[in-house]
Amino acid sequence: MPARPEPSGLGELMVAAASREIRDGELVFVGMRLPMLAFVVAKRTHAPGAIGLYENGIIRETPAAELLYTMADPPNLLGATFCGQMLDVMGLLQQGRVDVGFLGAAEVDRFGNLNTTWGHREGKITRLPGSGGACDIACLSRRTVVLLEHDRKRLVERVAHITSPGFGSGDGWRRAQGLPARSGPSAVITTMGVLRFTSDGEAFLASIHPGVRVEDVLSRTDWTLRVADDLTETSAPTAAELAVMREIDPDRFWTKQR
Amino acid sequence: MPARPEPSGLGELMVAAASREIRDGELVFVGMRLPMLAFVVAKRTHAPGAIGLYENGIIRETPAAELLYTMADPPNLLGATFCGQMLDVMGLLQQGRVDVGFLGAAEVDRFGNLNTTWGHREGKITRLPGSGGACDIACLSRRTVVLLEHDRKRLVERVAHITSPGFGSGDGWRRAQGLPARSGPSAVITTMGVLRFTSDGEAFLASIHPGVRVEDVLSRTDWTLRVADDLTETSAPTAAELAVMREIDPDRFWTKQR
Amino acid sequence: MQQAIAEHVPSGAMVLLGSQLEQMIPFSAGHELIRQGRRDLTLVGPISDILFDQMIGAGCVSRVMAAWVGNVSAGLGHCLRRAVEQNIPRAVQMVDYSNFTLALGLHAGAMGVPFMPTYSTMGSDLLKKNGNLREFPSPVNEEKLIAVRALRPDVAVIHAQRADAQGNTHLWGNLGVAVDGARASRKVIVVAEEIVAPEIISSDPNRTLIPGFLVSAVVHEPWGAHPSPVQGYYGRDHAYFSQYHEQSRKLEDFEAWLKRWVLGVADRRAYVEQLGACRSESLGVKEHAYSAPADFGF
Amino acid sequence: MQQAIAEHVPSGAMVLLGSQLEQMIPFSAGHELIRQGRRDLTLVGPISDILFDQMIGAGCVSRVMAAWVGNVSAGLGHCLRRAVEQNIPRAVQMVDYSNFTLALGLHAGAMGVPFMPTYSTMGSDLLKKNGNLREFPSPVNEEKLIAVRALRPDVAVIHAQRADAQGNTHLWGNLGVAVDGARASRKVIVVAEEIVAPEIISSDPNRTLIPGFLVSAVVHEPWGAHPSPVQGYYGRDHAYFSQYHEQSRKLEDFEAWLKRWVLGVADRRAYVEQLGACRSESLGVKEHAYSAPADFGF
Repeated sequence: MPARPEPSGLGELMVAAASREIRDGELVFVGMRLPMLAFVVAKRTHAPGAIGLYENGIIRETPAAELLYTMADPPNLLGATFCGQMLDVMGLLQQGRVDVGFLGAAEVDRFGNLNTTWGHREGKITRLPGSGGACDIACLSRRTVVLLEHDRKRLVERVAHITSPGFGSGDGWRRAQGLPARSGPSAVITTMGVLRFTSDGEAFLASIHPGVRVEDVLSRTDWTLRVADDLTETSAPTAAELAVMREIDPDRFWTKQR
Repeated sequence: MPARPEPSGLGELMVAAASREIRDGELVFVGMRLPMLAFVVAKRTHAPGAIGLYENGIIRETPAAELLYTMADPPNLLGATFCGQMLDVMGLLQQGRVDVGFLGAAEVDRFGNLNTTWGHREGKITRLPGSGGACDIACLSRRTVVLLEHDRKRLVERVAHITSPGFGSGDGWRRAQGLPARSGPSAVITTMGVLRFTSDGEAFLASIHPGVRVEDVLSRTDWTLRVADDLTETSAPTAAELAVMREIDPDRFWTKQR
Repeated sequence: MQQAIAEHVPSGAMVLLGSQLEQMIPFSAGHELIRQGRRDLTLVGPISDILFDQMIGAGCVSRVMAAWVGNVSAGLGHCLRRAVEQNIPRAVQMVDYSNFTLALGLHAGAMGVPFMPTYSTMGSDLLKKNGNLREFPSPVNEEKLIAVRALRPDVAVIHAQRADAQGNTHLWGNLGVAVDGARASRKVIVVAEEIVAPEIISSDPNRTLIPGFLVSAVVHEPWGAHPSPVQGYYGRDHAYFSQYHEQSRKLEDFEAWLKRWVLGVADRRAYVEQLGACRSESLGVKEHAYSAPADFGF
Repeated sequence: MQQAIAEHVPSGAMVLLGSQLEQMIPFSAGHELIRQGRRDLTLVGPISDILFDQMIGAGCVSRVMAAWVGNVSAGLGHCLRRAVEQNIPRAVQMVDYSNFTLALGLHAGAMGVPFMPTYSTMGSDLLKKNGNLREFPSPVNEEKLIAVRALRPDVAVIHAQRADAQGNTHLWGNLGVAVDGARASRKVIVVAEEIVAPEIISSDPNRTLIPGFLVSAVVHEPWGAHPSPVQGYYGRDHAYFSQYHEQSRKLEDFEAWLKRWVLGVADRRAYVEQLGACRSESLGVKEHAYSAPADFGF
């Protein structure tokens, strides 16, 4: 643990912000990529009692000892509490037991709907990897947290394709679809700030990252983004949070990317 | 293994007859009681390639080394090929993979329907143990073999309660209910003979046990039982079959009961 | 055990017992429910090898949702018959399932959906009489199917070989409906032959069939499943089952049996002492047969 | 492997690959399918960590039924993009699932029913565009549900740690959809790191996830899952995945990659030799971690 940690990067800020969305003792559906690191940070700082569920069939009470490139890397199986089938963990998700699930996305819209299937570049349709477990998590977990780069092409008025439903077209939409009452997007953590959602399902800017100006956030959002009256600044990663990240991911494989 | 086996009893005759309903290489859904012994006899005589499925979640390629009082006795788990959940074996059954299933019954009727739920004695309703897996096996296995005592109270014109469906009221009934095309009763092995079924689903006497007279079978059957033109005598247990039974069940726990 | 039963299983509760069929039946929990005088319980289980019969005879039960209730090696359950046929000691409502449909009801509960589809019970009177089985048209083809309504017991009591203090549970042998049963239930009580270090459990996460966060109480109760077997710990006491069959045939004999083996003993330790050392020795493991190791290293 | 693929996987077949997600991906089987020039395959799997991308790039595939296709640690699948966006080398039809709904389709196949019910995909465009997902009214209450149509692949290729000659297979670690996938499929090819005596398998029947009577062929193929990990045998070759990401970005680079690692090697042994001893050594198990034994004795 370095005495004077070097200044934290944006990736580290996002991982720290993501980790704070996990409350102690919660059941967490841990998604691919950055969230795997965020879960470890939460476990080793403020949420030692959190339990991680992985869509490939793993349940962990202890954080993995090494950096995970994928959720099926050997360090994530060794010392796991439970290893089983995908349906074992998806069943727990569908029962409504999962408190928070993490997702990445290519596009998110005004109502928190996600697209990770069909993109577009210079007017041409582009193929993205697809849902994975994202649609399931977005449908069935109580809270959903999304991480993505902040950019007009990614924060769009309306996604071209709903891979993972947010609040659809707004208030009451999820229930009308038949989705569980206690479910839906909770936060969108971008490279510029953190968006949260009003009771009618529309996203608003709740906090901005240090050194970011609100007008820049608005100009890089494809719709007229509402801003919270009590807009705060995203608090920087603590020394403890950075220490965990840099111990687990010394080469910044995940945190350098942004 | 005795040089001159003592004369075989009725129980041994029924177990031998039951074991011959198993063909080599077949998947067998092994029921409670006598069928557990019949499966071992088949495995160790004419059907070494048969595989046994047990509703509690066991699959065996090798016969259990000791007498089983229940299918979950420790000798049935030790050396099993597979131990898992009830749904694992029931799923294979519902897929139509099981060739033959064995059942006991309190009552069987003219069309092979079974009752193991509600009996009657001196006009009063009596409570029997219930289906267990019998209804599932009767619905879903390709062939079903029933074992019971031969008696007017047990071989009745029409069962009071269909716990496990046979051919219902006859030809076409199973399909009309929605049951699988290739399924239904194949043989009823009683203490007096073996009944089989015509294409229209009615039971007829196919063979009688040694020393039993046809008129006695008819008088102890509650309906006018048809008799096969080519009625045969149930062949007595072979020395090999008896040797297995008496090695596994020296005290005749299962074979003495009748 | 007293505390776990007192805290988590009130009268009127729907309780899953005997999820592994003839293996690892939680007799000690059932006997504690009798001693604590529970009433109006709904008992849920695929088959019951005499435990349900005992609890019915003791008057704890008003409803049974099961596929088979009796004495597997000896035959009928006499207390069940007295209760259903003569309301002695009290009337019991039977909700008759098949093994598969009961398992599917718990599977639906475990998967968080209102029902599971099947072809089983078609044409049977179980379908006609059990309101939790209902015919419906398949939404994807022209067939008809049976919907088995989800079962969500208030408490599942699962007997297992070993668990850690958090309730992470290793179970092996035939599993019956234990896995879905634990997940479908609102609370889970694990009764374990051994309490082990968490490292033992996490050394083989594929053998963890019940994660600790589903478990409300862990009870360390050696011999808690006697007379049923616990693979790797003790065998089935066949003689005890036959004796119970004889000693429950007449009502007064059953009452004597109940006093001797349940009401007259304070807890499982006293029960085991009464059973006697030579009886338990004869049931103990004669030849160990350990599983080949699986390597979780990297 | 040549023989198993030649006998059991014709062009046009529907093939399940990658059932354990990022663990134990049957790369050697996929590469043999490429070498034998299969065409018009339908690939089925929850997520695919570059194997589907390679087979699509090689022109073996006309349809993909999956939840995610790409490179898990590096990002997009370049061959998938070329195929879907520009029909290079040929058009590929995408049938988009979520992980859960794909797993439920295989579960329905394994359970022998035409569909499984779920709440997932409600409100999504997966539901609108995938004909195997259909809304229907619950037969037991007032809710609406989604029916996931049963999937019955022609062949499932499952990579596992060990199996006996009859195909009784021990599998551990995260299981993904392997168990239902094997049962739902008409044929199963097991690719095992080790072939062991039947006594090893039956020493732990709870670890037997595929009974031998479901298995059409057992292939002994050490390192058959590289660059994906096999718990207890070798780790994930992260660098290989990154290299593939770079070397598949341009079409001509991919073709060179394909010649070097698939078409240019006769079989898995040659592939491993090309990989080099120090590479495989660096991926080997450094510290064994054996499961605590379970006693099946009595």
